[in-house]
Amino acid sequence: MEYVIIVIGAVLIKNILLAEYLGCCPFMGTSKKMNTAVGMGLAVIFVLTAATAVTYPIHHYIFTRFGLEYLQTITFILVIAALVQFVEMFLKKAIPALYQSLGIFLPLITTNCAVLGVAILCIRRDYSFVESIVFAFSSAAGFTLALVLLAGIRERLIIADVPKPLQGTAIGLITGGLMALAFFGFSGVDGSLNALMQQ
Amino acid sequence: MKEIIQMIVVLSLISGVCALALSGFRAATAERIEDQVLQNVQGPKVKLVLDKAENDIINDRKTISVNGEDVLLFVGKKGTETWAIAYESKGGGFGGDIKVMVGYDIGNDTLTGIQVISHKETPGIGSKIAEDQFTKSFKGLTTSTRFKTKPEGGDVDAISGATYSARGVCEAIRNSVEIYPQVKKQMQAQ
Amino acid sequence: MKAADLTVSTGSHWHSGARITDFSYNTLLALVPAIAMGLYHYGISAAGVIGTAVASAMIAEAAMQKLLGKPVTIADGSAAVSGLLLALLLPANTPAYMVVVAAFIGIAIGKQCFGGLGANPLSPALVGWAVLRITKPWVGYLDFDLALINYDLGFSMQYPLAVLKASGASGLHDFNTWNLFLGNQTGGIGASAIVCVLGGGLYMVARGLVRWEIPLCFLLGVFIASSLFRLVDSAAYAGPLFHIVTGNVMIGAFFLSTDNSSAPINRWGMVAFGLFCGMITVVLRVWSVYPDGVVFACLLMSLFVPLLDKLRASPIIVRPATIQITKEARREGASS
Amino acid sequence: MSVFKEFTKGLWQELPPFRLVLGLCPVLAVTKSATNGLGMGLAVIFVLTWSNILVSALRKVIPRKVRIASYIVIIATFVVIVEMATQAFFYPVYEALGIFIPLIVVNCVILGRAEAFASKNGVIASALDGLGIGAGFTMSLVVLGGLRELIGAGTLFDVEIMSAAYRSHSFSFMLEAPGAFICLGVLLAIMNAVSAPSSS
Repeated sequence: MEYVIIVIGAVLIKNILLAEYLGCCPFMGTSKKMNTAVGMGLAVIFVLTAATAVTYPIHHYIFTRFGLEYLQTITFILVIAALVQFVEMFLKKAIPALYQSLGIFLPLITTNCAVLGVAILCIRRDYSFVESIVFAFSSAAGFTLALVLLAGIRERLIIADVPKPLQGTAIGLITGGLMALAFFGFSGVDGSLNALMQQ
Repeated sequence: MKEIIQMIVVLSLISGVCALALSGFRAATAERIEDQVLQNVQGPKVKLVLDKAENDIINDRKTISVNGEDVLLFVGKKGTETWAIAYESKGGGFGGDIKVMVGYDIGNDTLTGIQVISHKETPGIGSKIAEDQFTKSFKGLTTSTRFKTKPEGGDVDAISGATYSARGVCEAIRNSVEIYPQVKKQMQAQ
Repeated sequence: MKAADLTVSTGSHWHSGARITDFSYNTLLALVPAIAMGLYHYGISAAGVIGTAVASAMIAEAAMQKLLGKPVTIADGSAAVSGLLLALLLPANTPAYMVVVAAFIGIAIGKQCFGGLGANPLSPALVGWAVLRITKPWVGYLDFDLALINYDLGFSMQYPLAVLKASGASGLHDFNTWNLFLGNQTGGIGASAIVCVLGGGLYMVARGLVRWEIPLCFLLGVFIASSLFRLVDSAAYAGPLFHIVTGNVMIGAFFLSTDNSSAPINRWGMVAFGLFCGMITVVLRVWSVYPDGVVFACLLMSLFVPLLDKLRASPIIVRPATIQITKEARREGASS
Repeated sequence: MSVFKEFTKGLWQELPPFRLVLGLCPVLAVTKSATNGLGMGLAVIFVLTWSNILVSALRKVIPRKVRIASYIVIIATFVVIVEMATQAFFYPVYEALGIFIPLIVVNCVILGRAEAFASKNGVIASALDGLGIGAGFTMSLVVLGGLRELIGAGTLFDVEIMSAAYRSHSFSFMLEAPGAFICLGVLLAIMNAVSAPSSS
């Protein structure tokens, strides 16, 4: 049940993109076409979960033990970059079909702040290992959901008469704002579920 | 081959120099950072717990060892005389550990107050443990009080809907009271 | 194929500018009974809110179109409809500045930025309302119990959904379902006039201006979700009939969720859209911080409309890459 | 003249995040107040300038294949220094900016300048480029933060600007996430409209 609350929280209530502002660049950059959005979303789910699974033990078994917490940022980003390289090589060799569809997004993910952001959030929120993995996966799923919804809307805007200054990123941001507005409807749901569980 | 060696050497050199620079900077700022965290995170709470102290509580802190564990002790003074002490302890809440700062008047062994330093309870429900209405009820209780909620057979009023969270606070206080005699003894020995 | 005859019946109303006017004015006509009941209950201040909302929505539309160098089309009545729907959701004495801000943001940001009528992904009226709802210092004015404190209309002056939120289904014995259905409840100016809204909605359906699938499935969704909750614990959760005759469900089913450009265009899309709107409404009523979830449910499901339209290939939407953007094509695509 | 140009281009022609559309996350996240925007901007100026200087100085030594990794190490080092410095000397700023200080490391503006400019130009030009782009970034953050703070809370740099009546009924929508997205979108559109002839 507490995992359900983490999932609902990360996908609907505190959506990583629409409420925590993580991963806005790819949100704008890869939401023009549905195919791109789906590809980016899947790649993020994959890398984000894997990255958290790697950075969590590094922090809890090496850094806290030797008092090296200040190296968190620099190590995490290097680990993520290396992980992305590794995933890329592995996919190329092992699952070429998947590489074909995800490959081009992988290099972009290193600088997707959602990946590093979630890895750091897991540490700051004191999650356990399983909680971290659940949180990472559902954050990435929430990112993908938002990205796909935005792509759906932006594909339609191609045939709409959007005023010239607003075309491109501007209307993308405004649409993102309206999406964030709609997601506000879920506020309080996590609290109610938590209360249900406490009874 | 030469290229690979160059790559490795350059990358290692850069990383090495950066790591060195960072640990140097870390050494230079560590003390100040610790001080800032105390001032900004625990400081305000400690000042509430030891509200009648006249000294600079954060500066007059000391570390003592109880049962092999370090305890960070804040000392409140009236004039030059030590009036009260406060230290942190924790208990298990509903969402995770609840950290509580408990203050003791060492003259008559009563609680000068408690403050919740950090918790992960449900906002709006369990989070009520951090509100004044709940924390004030501990002020002035003696250390011999049964720090359990009433349904558990203790003396503390629980909060409706936040039973677990209130129990967590009580547990933290029990843990704190348990080592209080030793802390007090060490304090007076110094 | 089914999809084919679907477009035959809706197409004739969505294709030309003249028919947009038709749609708007018929909507205004259908809402007259609800407006009348609102005026009867709340008097001059309700008229003030409605007037302010309609006027500022039309001014916002005209101003944005002037600014963007487009022909001004406020005569088609679509901005007036948005303004009116917004007003009908608000308490009778909402401060004018709130109404103006909501109408301006709804029309300017929610509609004109996207290219005007038909291109907006969300309904302008709902965007405006939601903006007010999340602006914390203003929320007090949207709380019906506080806002309508000076009225005594001869029935319980407590907002039924607020009572449900505060004390569960056991606190509802003051409310009589039939009375609630007749509109004897506090709430939005027009939204609470349940029977009038239903009548207007049926008129729209009968005229073929609103497809029956969305309203029916919306109510069905509310029914299903609230029945499920009821099964779990009948003391805590209200029954389906209570949910259907309170708050914004009726106006949501017939007027809010059926906004032309933010609802799906084929039958299965409409069915899924309606069902989910209804079910999310109940979930939000039960678990979210808001007493009523209709507006947010409609907004959320509108985001899914482009995906729902992919459920079955639609004869109206053509792949963007291959489309010739002629005037007709744009209008077809836009109104879908 | 050309040196001056390296600095000023960041203030309009290549003003991030508006022109380059890079580094949006901190722009949205930390602009609840002008003060936060300024703090974030100064941190970015520091990291951007120093990483540009170092990347430019080492540009002939670093092999092409490991250049991105080297840039990341260099940038991350300065980010950690900023992180520790804010924690030690400006603790309230550190708390307000939260995880967005470590996230400067993945701010595309910085890696983008290292790759696109500093790796190809001299040290002085790179330093000026960093200062200019950083100043532009800061300016954007302060403008957006100021606008949101003024409308959303009625204050500016925590100074009470609007009347008390306004402050108690402020339009706090601007401080919420939807307000952030919409505000940035509208500002971007206004900028596009103002410079319509020169933009592509």
